[in-house]
Amino acid sequence: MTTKMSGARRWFPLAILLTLMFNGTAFAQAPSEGPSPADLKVMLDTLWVMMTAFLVFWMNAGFGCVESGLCRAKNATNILAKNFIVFAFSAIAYWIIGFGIMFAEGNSFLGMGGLLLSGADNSPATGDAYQGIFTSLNWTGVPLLAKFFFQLVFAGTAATIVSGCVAERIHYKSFIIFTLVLAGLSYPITGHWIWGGGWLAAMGMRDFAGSTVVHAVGGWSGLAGILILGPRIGKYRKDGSVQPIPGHSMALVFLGGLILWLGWFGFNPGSTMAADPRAITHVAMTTNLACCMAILSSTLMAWIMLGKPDFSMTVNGALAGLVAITAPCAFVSVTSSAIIGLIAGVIVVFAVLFFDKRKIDDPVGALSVHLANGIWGTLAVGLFATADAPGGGANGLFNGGGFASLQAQAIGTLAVGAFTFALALTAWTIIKLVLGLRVDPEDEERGLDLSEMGMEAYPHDPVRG
Amino acid sequence: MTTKMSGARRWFPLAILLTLMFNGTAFAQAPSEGPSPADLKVMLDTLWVMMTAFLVFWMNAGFGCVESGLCRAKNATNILAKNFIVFAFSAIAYWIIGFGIMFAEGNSFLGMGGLLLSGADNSPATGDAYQGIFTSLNWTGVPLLAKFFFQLVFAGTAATIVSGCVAERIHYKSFIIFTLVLAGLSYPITGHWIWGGGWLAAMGMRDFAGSTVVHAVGGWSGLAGILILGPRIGKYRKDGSVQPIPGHSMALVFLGGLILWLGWFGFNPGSTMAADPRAITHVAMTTNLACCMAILSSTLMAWIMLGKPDFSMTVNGALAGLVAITAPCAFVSVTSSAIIGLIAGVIVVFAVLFFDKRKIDDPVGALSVHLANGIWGTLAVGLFATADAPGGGANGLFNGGGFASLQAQAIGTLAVGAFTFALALTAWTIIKLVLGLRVDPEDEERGLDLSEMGMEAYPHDPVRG
Amino acid sequence: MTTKMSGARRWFPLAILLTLMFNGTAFAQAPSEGPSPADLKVMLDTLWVMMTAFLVFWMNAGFGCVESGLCRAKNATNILAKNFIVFAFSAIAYWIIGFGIMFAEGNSFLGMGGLLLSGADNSPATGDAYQGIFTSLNWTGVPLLAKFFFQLVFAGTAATIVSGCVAERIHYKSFIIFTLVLAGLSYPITGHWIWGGGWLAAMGMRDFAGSTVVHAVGGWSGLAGILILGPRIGKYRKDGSVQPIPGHSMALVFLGGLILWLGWFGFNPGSTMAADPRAITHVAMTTNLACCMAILSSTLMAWIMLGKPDFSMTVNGALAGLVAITAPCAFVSVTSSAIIGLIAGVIVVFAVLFFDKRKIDDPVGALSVHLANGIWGTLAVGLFATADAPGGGANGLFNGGGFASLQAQAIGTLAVGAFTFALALTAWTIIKLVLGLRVDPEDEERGLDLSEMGMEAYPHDPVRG
Amino acid sequence: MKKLECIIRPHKLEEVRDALDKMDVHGMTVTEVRGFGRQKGHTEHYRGVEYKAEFQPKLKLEILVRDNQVAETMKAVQDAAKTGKFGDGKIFFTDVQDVLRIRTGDRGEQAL
Amino acid sequence: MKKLECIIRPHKLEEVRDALDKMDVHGMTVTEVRGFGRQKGHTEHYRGVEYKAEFQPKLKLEILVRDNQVAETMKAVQDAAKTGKFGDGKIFFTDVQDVLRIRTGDRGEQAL
Amino acid sequence: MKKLECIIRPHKLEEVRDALDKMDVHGMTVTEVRGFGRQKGHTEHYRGVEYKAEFQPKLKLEILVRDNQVAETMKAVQDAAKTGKFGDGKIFFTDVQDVLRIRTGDRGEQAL
Ligand SMILES: Nc1ncnc2c1ncn2[C@@H]1O[C@H](COP(=O)(O)OP(=O)(O)O)[C@@H](O)[C@H]1O
Ligand SMILES: Nc1ncnc2c1ncn2[C@@H]1O[C@H](COP(=O)(O)OP(=O)(O)O)[C@@H](O)[C@H]1O
Ligand SMILES: Nc1ncnc2c1ncn2[C@@H]1O[C@H](COP(=O)(O)OP(=O)(O)O)[C@@H](O)[C@H]1O
Repeated sequence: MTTKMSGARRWFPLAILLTLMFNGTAFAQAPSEGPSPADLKVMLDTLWVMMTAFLVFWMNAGFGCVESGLCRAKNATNILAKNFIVFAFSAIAYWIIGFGIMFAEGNSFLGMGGLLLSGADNSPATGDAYQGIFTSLNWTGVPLLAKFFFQLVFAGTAATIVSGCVAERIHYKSFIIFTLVLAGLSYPITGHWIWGGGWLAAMGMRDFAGSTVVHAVGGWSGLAGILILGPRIGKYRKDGSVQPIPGHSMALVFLGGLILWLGWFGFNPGSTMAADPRAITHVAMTTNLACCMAILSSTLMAWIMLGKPDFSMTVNGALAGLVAITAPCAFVSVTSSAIIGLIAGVIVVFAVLFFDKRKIDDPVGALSVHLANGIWGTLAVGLFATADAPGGGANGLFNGGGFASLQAQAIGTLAVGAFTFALALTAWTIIKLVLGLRVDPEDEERGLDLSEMGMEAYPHDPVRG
Repeated sequence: MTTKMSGARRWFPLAILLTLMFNGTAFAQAPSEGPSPADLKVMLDTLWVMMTAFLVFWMNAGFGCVESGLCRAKNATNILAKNFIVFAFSAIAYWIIGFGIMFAEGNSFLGMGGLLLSGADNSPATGDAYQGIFTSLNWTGVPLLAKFFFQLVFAGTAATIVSGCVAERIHYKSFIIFTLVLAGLSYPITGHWIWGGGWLAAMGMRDFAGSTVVHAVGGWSGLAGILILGPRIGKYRKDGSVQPIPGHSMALVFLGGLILWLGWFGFNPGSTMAADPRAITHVAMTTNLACCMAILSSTLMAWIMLGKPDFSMTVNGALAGLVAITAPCAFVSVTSSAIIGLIAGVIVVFAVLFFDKRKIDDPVGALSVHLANGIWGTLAVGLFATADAPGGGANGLFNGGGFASLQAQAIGTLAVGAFTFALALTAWTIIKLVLGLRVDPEDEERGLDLSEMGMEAYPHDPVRG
Repeated sequence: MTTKMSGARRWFPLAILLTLMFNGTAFAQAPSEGPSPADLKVMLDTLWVMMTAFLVFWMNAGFGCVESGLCRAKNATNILAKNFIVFAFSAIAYWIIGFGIMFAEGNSFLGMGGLLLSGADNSPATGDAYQGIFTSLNWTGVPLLAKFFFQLVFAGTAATIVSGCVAERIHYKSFIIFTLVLAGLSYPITGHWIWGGGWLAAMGMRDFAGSTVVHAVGGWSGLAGILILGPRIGKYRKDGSVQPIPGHSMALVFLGGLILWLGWFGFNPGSTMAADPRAITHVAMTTNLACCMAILSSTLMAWIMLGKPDFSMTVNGALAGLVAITAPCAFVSVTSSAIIGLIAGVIVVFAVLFFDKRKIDDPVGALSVHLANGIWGTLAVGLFATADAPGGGANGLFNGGGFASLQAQAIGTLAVGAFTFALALTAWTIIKLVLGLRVDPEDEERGLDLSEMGMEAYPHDPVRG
Repeated sequence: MKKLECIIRPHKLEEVRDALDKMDVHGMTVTEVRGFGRQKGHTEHYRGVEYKAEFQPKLKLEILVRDNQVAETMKAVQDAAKTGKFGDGKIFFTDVQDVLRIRTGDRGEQAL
Repeated sequence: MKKLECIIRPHKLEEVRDALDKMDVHGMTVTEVRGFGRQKGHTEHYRGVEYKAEFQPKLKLEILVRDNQVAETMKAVQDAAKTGKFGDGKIFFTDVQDVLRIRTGDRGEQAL
Repeated sequence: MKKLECIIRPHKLEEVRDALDKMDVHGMTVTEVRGFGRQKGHTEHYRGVEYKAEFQPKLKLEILVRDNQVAETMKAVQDAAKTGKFGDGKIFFTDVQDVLRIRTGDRGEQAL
């Protein structure tokens, strides 16, 4: 407490701070002994939750790179801008109402309260010691803002998935409005059902890190958008055959793919929301192995079916494996994760071909990755779950648990899908009527960078000297 | 201690190591009980400090991407090289003299000692238990090298800001020399005033993570450089109107923007230099919210004023919000952070227009981001600070604290600005006289990649087969 | 245990979980007291190991960016795909047999057992308390899956190094097969000698984070591949002079360089495999300083010898410094690390010139970085090691330790080099006979993206509208 | 023989090529160019300043044809490339004195 | 009508265009090219080896003009593009037999 | 004077230039183009769909020569650029009416 210490970085001695936080229990100890084990655990869990949340935040860069890389240069600024801005708008919407709807006390269908994070809360107290309105998050012993921040980056992910589906033809402003609906309303409602203590949770549906809660929800919303928007000009020839529209940069796709893979080490292991050694290492292992196996199977499938090891399928395969293992990562054995990943890599290849055949024009393969494998991953819990895994709980079909778990997973998948799809269709339709959804054909051909953004992604240099 | 353990990775049993470090207190415990709570806290704090320092280090990539993306392809290698090399040179200068000047004992204006990290130091001891020459850092219980490493990545950031201001026209070698002056002398001196226990700290000025210490200092140094260098050829037409010189890659700008945003989760929350759950989550929250709000306001401002949602303004807005919240992040409420961010997004748009009108040619908007919002953020502490925030301390004007804090912030802003600007002007002038500063007009038109670096960023492929 | 808690994210109360893991010791404490210090240390160590493993994983992106940036656009998809897929295949091979060969009990030359991670193991128990087949890793108190995951990302790195050496002329499938041999067999065997308690470890050879184990091994394997493949068409003119083949993007090289630098903060400090404050900060410091010094010396060397500050040499210099400090980072003083880095930067420049003169066509400089400096770093331990450094152990030559350590390092370097080179030559030769190694000259000239991958990296946009 | 040069909008390439496919036109060579003419440049924005990007992206097609193909080729290209708005581009032709096919050494109309 | 082709230094484009603006020249088409000539190639460095990059970045302007505009246009371009150093480039012209404006179907000088 | 235009495979540039070096040819201008002709387009794959990329990357060389150099230049280029497979490209030439060297104002053959 000399003058030296009165500098800007002076910090309240930790003991006092902890006292304020933990109802004075710290004081019982002699200061020289440092924080109590319970305090230390809160610190550890908070560190883990925040560091993994940062990794999940980083996935925004991954989505932006993959999506812009798989689109044409004339739309690149637009897609990059969407991916940049979507997190900001989601964050604001989720802060204002989304988090409350998802996690505040309410009924089985909706949280009510928690606007702007208001309301009683004595986090990091856990279990019965917790007193506040976010009871559904009382299992993790971190401060409320850590809970919020971690959940926020997940909400942002769901919103980002949509931007790939509707790429290269949608009005910038219309997309932004939809983002607000998704992050503020749709995602929190179905999220409440599963993670917020709602009816699906009560029914026994399990989704560890969000194959359904995040990925399928993003996928269904995007599918609704695609159906209302229609395919890009030139994607399907008059004879009905597919005219591929190659993206402009495999370097961006590569980088984005690895950013997402890295981010998933936050997404899944971070969803323990506790620095639990056994659980986080198990989840990191299953996550990584499913991804590697899906790379193997998607690459081989493409190689065998097409004669060449299509790199965009390799990357889509990786993401497919990651999406599929997201729900089961803590509930299945390492071996099961390998199988889940292998199958995910096959699903993604067929899904891409299927959607193309159906003239559902999904420029970046978001449906094949997030929707198809979001569903697969959710059902995989019902098949492969084992009580021996760190997540515990009921066994799945293949481990002698019968159909109980699978049924809960299937109902959850359907219910969330139906609700999200219906809400998204409604929202897209209203936005279309009020603001318009699709840019003029001429603008689409010039590219959205000029028509919507007024700014090329790669302005020509020599022409301007 | 079998032969198996004598491998390269053999590790001193931790108990012994800790004994060496913490004066034997560990020995008092039975080894089976593991480390003491105090030891565990040191571990936790060190983990946090190092992981966040890595995130701040990563900002070098962000600056390089944003700056090169906003410049022309013919100068890209040069700008990338500057951003790569600047950290290496800063690190060496800061290791040799910078850190000592900033944090060693000395007087109110200058630390004296600590060359090459020499001098007494018993970190991680804190408070009164600390015995050594870096008393101004005795509030954080981490080893000296953690303190150094964390401060080093901040020094590197300040140096990097300048490279954007002087882009596309400065000699590579002249820039490198200036970097040494900035990281070895200028930044540490003013840093000493605020973070090293100097006169501004004594006066009550507060700058949590460096709106002034890092960002405004970088901005003032860059401004001096711009004034001496003059605008790039072609930036202003004969009639005085602005001829924009678009950068060559919005993909790089996007990626750089998100890298910086991610890095800021190290910059601000890491500045707690302790794994303090309440503080780090609060700071992460205010940091993120200010950024999101600034994205909102800068995008809307650009959209309304120009008819298009200029993406480069969106990214500059994000950075503006982050710079602005850097000083107040631990001292203000979440709501205040939203307001600070909103205003930052407006400031950055007007600042860009202002500097352009004044013919101050700042290719990447570094002044609008780092200088204008560095000042705004510093003053915002005096307006919005609240004793209830985890950083504690005096209330600001809007929370009934009167003008005391605001006055300290204003004096600090002015003093640091005046000193830094004068020193930078002097340094640039001397470098200009001795080495030359600006490349020949012909070289500027060919691009610095050929004239300075002898290497194109994107050599043409087909021409060489 | 209300309905709220039965949601998917319900988490076993930590106390129970820990009980399962740590043989019930947790139960001795009252639950309200939280985890024991020993438990907390396991948590901390696991956090550190996992977070640094994520950073090392991220290096895959860095290698992909650097390598593709230094190659031509017509081969970019191929190189990116190799870098993406190599980790997946290495991971599978390492999981199935590699990890067991490297760390399971066996003899001095080979681990036997541990297939698919099977076998007894009571990690995180350490030292004498450890009972299982991976005794050589009993010095780190983290769960087995953390040990595996951390070692896995290192194995992936070794495999990635090769992809740069053989770039722009090898069949995709042949490279993949070699990857399996390297990650499943070659790397684990020599790794067993040094890190798995084998004969080199017994002899006193030390390699903290893998200058030899990872980098030189990757380099020797790549050298064998280069010798069998021969130079790229056009690299050497008829008169024997070198025709440089510039890479296509310095932006990718820049980004990759910084990603690798960041990743090295996982690679080296993470190799403590424990959250040991003194050790991790020391290692981060030596790692960073060696890198900065190597940047300084390589840039100056290039500038003086060639008249221009060749940016690709700056990046190669950075990586050279990082590779060189990898073995000694925990065994040498900060000052020694500066010297080691300075020398590494000089070595890399001469090595590039040397390999070019010998017509050893290494497109990305992988030999100069990983092989030459892998050897240098390994020997540097024998020269600069000091018992005062956190890694402890014998002093090196310059600290009065005589030639003992240097001799062990030299023998280790030679033995690993000879074995790896011979095995790689054999493997490459067999693959060449069975599958073919080099693409047709015509395909090489069209680029591997069309001939091997069927997919351009940057498809032309305007031509397709 | 004549060399037709056609400046067209980039997204019209496919249609033009399909039109030529139906005729006896064996090949063409395409260059990305930037055009400047009556078509108003589009407005771009950059860091708060609005400016005219006067050069429009266009494609230049070079098509070697026999003298008697000139008229119908021009018509085919025009029909396919026309939108009726400023900036559709031009078609012009010059006299080509001889052509050689590198692969075979064929000369003149044989080489087309 | 004639087609003027001008090989110029990239950074001279703006000046050339301004010069043509003052004359009755309605448009032009610009291509990025690489030139090789008397101008010594610049030296580049790559991974320790110095080498000549013999091809210089240039711009090629193609300008269709009426016959009577040829002389003044050439002069205007020359004046604007000249630096007096090796590598300033060339202007040459060929005869254009006919021009068609895609938008309107105008032919000949009408189409310029 | 004549302007030779040569469409060649990109990797043949070096050889062609070396061949011209040995003759009295002072310079050339190179453009990246995409060609379409008898050469079958290569097959590319994209997200599960195989498709023909009909346009092949080619280089176009423009070489101004004196009338009496035409024959030997064509031969030199042909020899250097030939592989004998579809897609080797074409050489054709047109009449150039005048050339001006921007740097000096030289006209005609002086300006080459
Ligand atoms: N005089 C000219 N010389 C060469 N190219 C021209 C000329 N005039 C126009 N062009 C080319 O034709 C394109 C279209 O011309 P423009 O005048 O914009 O519209 P329109 O063809 O409808 O009259 C221009 O972008 C340019 O590439
Ligand atoms: N014979 C030629 N044929 C075609 N283009 C040429 C020829 N000679 C020169 N050029 C073009 O003109 C440019 C400038 O020519 P160069 O000989 O370097 O300088 P200068 O124009 O000053 O004589 C070259 O870069 C090339 O693009
Ligand atoms: N009629 C044409 N007009 C203009 N360019 C042509 C024409 N025919 C061919 N080309 C150019 O020549 C290249 C090679 O022609 P192609 O028919 O594929 O093979 P080849 O030259 O062996 O007959 C094409 O890619 C195209 O650039």
